[in-house]
Amino acid sequence: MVAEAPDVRSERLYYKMALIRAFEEHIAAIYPTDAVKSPIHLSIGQEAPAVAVCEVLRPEDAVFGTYRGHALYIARGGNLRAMAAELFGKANGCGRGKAGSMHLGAPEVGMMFTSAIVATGAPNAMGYAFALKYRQQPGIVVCMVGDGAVDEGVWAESLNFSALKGLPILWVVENNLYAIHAPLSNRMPRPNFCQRAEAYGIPASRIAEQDADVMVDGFAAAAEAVRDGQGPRFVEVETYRWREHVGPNEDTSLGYRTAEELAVWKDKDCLKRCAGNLDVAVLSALDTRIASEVADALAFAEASPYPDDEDLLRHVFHDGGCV
Amino acid sequence: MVAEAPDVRSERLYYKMALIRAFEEHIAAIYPTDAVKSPIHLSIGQEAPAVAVCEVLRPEDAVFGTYRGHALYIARGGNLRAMAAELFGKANGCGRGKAGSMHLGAPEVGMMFTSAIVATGAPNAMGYAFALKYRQQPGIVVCMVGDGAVDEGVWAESLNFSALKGLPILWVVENNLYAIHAPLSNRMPRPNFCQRAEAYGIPASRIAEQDADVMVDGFAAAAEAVRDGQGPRFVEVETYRWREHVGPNEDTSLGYRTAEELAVWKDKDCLKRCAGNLDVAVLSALDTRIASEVADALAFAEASPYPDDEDLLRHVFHDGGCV
Amino acid sequence: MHADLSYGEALYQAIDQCMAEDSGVFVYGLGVDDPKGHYGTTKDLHVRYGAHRCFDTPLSEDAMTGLGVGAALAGLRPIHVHQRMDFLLLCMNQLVNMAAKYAYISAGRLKVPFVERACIGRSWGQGAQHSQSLYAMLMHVPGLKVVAPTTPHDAKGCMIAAIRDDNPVIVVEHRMLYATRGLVPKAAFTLPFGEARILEPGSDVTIVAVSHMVVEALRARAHLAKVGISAEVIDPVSLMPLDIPTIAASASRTGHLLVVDNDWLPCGASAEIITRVIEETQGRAAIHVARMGFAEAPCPTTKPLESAFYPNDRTIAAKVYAMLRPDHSKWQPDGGEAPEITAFRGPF
Amino acid sequence: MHADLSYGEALYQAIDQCMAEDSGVFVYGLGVDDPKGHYGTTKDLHVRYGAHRCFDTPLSEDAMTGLGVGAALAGLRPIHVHQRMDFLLLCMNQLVNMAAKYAYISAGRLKVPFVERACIGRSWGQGAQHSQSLYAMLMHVPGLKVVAPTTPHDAKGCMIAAIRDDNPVIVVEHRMLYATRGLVPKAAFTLPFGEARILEPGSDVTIVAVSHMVVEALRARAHLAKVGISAEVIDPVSLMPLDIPTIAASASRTGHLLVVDNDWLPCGASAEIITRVIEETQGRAAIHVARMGFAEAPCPTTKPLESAFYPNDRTIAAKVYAMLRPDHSKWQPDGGEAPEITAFRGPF
Ligand SMILES: Cc1ncc(C[n+]2csc(CCOP(=O)(O)OP(=O)(O)O)c2C)c(N)n1
Ligand SMILES: Cc1ncc(C[n+]2csc(CCOP(=O)(O)OP(=O)(O)O)c2C)c(N)n1
Ligand SMILES: [Mg+2]
Ligand SMILES: [Mg+2]
Repeated sequence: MVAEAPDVRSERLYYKMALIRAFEEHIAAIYPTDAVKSPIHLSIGQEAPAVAVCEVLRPEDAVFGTYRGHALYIARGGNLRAMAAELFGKANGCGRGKAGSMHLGAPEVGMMFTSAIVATGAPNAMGYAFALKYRQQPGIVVCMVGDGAVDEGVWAESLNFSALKGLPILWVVENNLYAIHAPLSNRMPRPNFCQRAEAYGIPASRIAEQDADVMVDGFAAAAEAVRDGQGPRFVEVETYRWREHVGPNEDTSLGYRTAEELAVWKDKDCLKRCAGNLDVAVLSALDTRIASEVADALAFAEASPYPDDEDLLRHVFHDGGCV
Repeated sequence: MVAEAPDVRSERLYYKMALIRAFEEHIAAIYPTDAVKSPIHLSIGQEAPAVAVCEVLRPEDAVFGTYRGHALYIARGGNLRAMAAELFGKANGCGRGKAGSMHLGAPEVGMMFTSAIVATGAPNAMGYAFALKYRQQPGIVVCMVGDGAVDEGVWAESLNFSALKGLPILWVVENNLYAIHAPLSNRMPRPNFCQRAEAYGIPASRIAEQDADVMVDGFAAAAEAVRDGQGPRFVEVETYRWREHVGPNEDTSLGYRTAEELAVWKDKDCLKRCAGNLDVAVLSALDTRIASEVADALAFAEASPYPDDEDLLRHVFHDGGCV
Repeated sequence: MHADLSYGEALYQAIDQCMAEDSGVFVYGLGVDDPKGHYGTTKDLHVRYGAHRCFDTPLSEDAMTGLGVGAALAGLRPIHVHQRMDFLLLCMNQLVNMAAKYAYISAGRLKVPFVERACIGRSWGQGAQHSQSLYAMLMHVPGLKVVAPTTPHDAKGCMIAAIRDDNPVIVVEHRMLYATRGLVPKAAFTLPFGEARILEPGSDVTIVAVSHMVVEALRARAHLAKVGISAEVIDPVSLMPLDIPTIAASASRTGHLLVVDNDWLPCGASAEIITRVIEETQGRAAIHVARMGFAEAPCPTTKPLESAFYPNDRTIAAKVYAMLRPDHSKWQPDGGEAPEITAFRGPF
Repeated sequence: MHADLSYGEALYQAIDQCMAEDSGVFVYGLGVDDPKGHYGTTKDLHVRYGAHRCFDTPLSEDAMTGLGVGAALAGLRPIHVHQRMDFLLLCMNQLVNMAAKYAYISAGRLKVPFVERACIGRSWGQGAQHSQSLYAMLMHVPGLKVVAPTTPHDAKGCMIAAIRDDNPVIVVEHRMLYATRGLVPKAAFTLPFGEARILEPGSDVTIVAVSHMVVEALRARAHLAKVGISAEVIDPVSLMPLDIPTIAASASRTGHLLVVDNDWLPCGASAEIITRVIEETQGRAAIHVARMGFAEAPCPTTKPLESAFYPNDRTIAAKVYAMLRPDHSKWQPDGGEAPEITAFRGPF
């Protein structure tokens, strides 16, 4: 059903970003029907960072994300049907319906199940990177968090240890300016993400342009250094969430941010910018493909069964077997 | 019994440092008799930072220290008898024998009871500073921790928040190069305490000379800025512990540090250095006074009763009254 | 003078009255000054009392809890709001190693008048990390008080008592209760901790239920009445201290005690209540005991499993029926999900 | 082939054998590679296996626990050492929100073979923040296993089982036990979790004791024998899962159950054990129950109060005597502090 992924970089970037956008827009549209069985944190508007960082990864690499994880799951190549089924709470979901939107995972492509407790997946990502180095395996780990994660003590502890041990990890902060309704100024004296990482001994850079290509280049340089055994790197990437923190709607009516601010950011749309690089014919082929993939995934989810009652008490402990 | 404190600064510094040294040497000497009822973390060799920082404080200020708290307690002017009695586990102790060496306190002089969980008194110190600002009271708070505290996430969280809110707090790291047996290099990529504080928006300075006068000047500048409403300041002060991490003995036989290293630091003795500034006659008068104060405190402790059995279940909750 | 208030409004009123009467009371935590004001319980307090008395914080649960403990040491009366009890796992050190210890190590010279508000689930689809109760962990530690009021009346009385208390108090608020309505005295009043409330009398079985499970237990009582079983429903209100005499007296009378917790069973409030009732009554009364609570698993998100994870009015009634009529065939009343659960659509 | 080993040596041997057989096993934590090697249990492992397999860490309990969880997700078998259980309060989030949840949210596709070693007190003069047990908090959470072996034999068997387990296991080690000696098989072996051990048979009362309290209970049994009371002493060994059938069978036979915990009582292991025994036996046997544990206070430092804080052989014997002979006047055997407590002089 799912065709080969495009092999031209700009097409691939567009394809993945557009797939995320389309999938989430569908999810948002059907949300009021209660087909989706858990709260959703959408990435609409901020598809580029996840797609760009995954562009520089290899099969042996791993990624750790957050509860706002749809984009990373799709960008990393997680199965769309399994994701849709998970959102619908179905037994075919990537977590058999027990994980929901906040804990997506696709270990078969190196996407670990995500945490909904801000920043707390960071040391797990670090532990994974530790294991790669311990076993002298190739591969690097990407840990993507929001700007809010930087407030948490465990983030500082993790940066410090990763630098101390020279671990193969790329720390990425998706700075979308808000943690729920709180702007950066409620939380940090200055938004100096890079300076903080450097204080823990990690070379840092910042990407501010809303252009997936530019982001790929920025991530590539950092990932290259990590892969080269130079220890951790840090990248702050500026971005913006268009919808409410949790849920399917826009939220400028709440007053914590203005409609004007949102409009400015919509204007910088990473998807539109990327589309500008492509032929109309290519675009339309990709769009068609995306539409059918999304429809297929949702139909699959819809048709899938709910888990049985026995599933409630299964997997509390790992019993040696795998699903 | 206790004479007026000396009113010349250099005499005062000597007096306090020598009092700490003499008291701890006595405690160390009698430790094998089991008169002392809890583990002891001695400050012998590193008396200067606590004495110097307290020199720049006023009655309305508060200090928060650690389990290695004898020096700060004495430097801040805590009652020596109450301290000795506490170490002996007696009912006249500052914590009625329930606190022990690791949790000394003298709220009457603004010395809060200390925590034995590394770094975790830091946010409490910050909360105290918050309260001063909240009530627009004069006064500043000093939070003194060891170099190990900087590893803890709560330290980073606390620095960040103190800077965000411009709280009247002076953060002090007593860098004695080790956390138990672990050198800095086991714990930090680089020993850049100041850079880290600056990354959290706090102006920082470092004091490396083993001279109480120099330290006073360094602390005074920082405290002045805090008192002036400029927000938090950070000072790293280098120092060295002569005895084992916990207990009365030396420990170079363990091998984590060398006898040579210890000798170098003993050579830099802050007490000897300070004594060099004083008249022999003054010195000998101070020494006499110190000897009698220590003897008095220990005799008091010795003669004091143990708490009654009912004390076990008292003070679990604060009942409105005070002791 | 009483007013008909929601649980959320009652909490707001309690905090508002305390802030008005004592300038040392302040409220802080993630989102307390945001447009939603934590289910209205802190809404616009920053406008009313100034931003220094109601403020948002960084995502630093550990240091922020420590901030409150330190401010309390200095004599203020902080109220720290956690959007979810699950986040308390990040600040257990401050609660257990610090807040619970200062009075003791200082032999009463320091005090920690600190209120930690913790919101618990369910709502729906919250899953493994956003629906835990965990109050049992805090009940375990001497030096902490824990209350879990169920009615708007008790919410107000507990909150004011907690704020005025000179010790750390954890106030457990269930998300499904914020919209519950009831009569509440307009004036400030306090509820003494350690007094259980007999919500409905009964003679055949004693059901002790915690937080939102009280609501389900009352519904179960109605089902049971239809089959001739008379259940007494008791709300402990305060979990630490626990009012065991009231529960033990009821259970001695009915001979049957079912504890329905809003939490896992092992080492939970249910185990503590049953053990203490047995300790208090053995040799004098023979009481048949049982307990219900979360399924022994993390909370799943999908609705069918989530519904099986929690006790509800029908499973409670069925359990009581089986306890009292072991020879009969199993029975469970008809019915569906509780309306407040179906109605809940956030905020999360 | 058995050898006479101390508890500390048995743990060392377990870890050493696992490290030799599986290159994915590593040990880390504050001070593990220092000259004292955590009571010898990790001594010189960094020399034997290389610094990458046994290393010291920064004082970052939260991230270091998370490191182990992440390394376990990647297939390694980390053993994280905490010098004190009290420090676990800093990493409750990683244990409860992360380690205990990954298997479930991934529907078994991820696993967390992670061992958390936690050392508990008493020793002496440790005070409020350095002597807590707190395992009840972890027993409360589905997804975690908790063991607290008492003998060198069980220490080795539990440790190897924990290391080979595909789930997070908390191993609780009491400081007073490291010097205890006993016969231990030389070869690697595992102890299945969830099997209680009847250490000494008896007919009048069942004493279930946890960790170091087992040693005190055995001494109490000797005192009791002198006044004609025969006590059966049971060590649960594994706290979660708990072997209730063994305990319930014994208590049904003796009619008396005393649980002596090494922890506070409320919502503790003692409450859980008693509740489950009652649940399992009610209607078939009438069992008189009681429990002992820490005094309801933080731990004081001074010796006279500290001695009153903990149960000991004499207070246990006195409690049993009072349970069994309520009409007699009170009795307590003569004697003094346990030798291992008097002898202990660190390291702390
Ligand atoms: C430790 C913790 N504290 C608070 C929360 C509640 N919470 C959920 S998302 C969120 C905001 C996080 O913001 P950010 O990290 O910037 O990510 P974004 O949502 O913007 O992607 C908060 C405070 C949480 N989930 N975990
Ligand atoms: C959170 C925590 N982790 C570990 C310990 C064990 N411990 C006690 S003191 C200490 C070393 C602290 O070193 P530092 O902060 O440099 O202070 P110093 O002892 O050198 O004065 C450690 C690791 C503790 N008490 N608390
Ligand atoms: Mg954000
Ligand atoms: Mg140090």
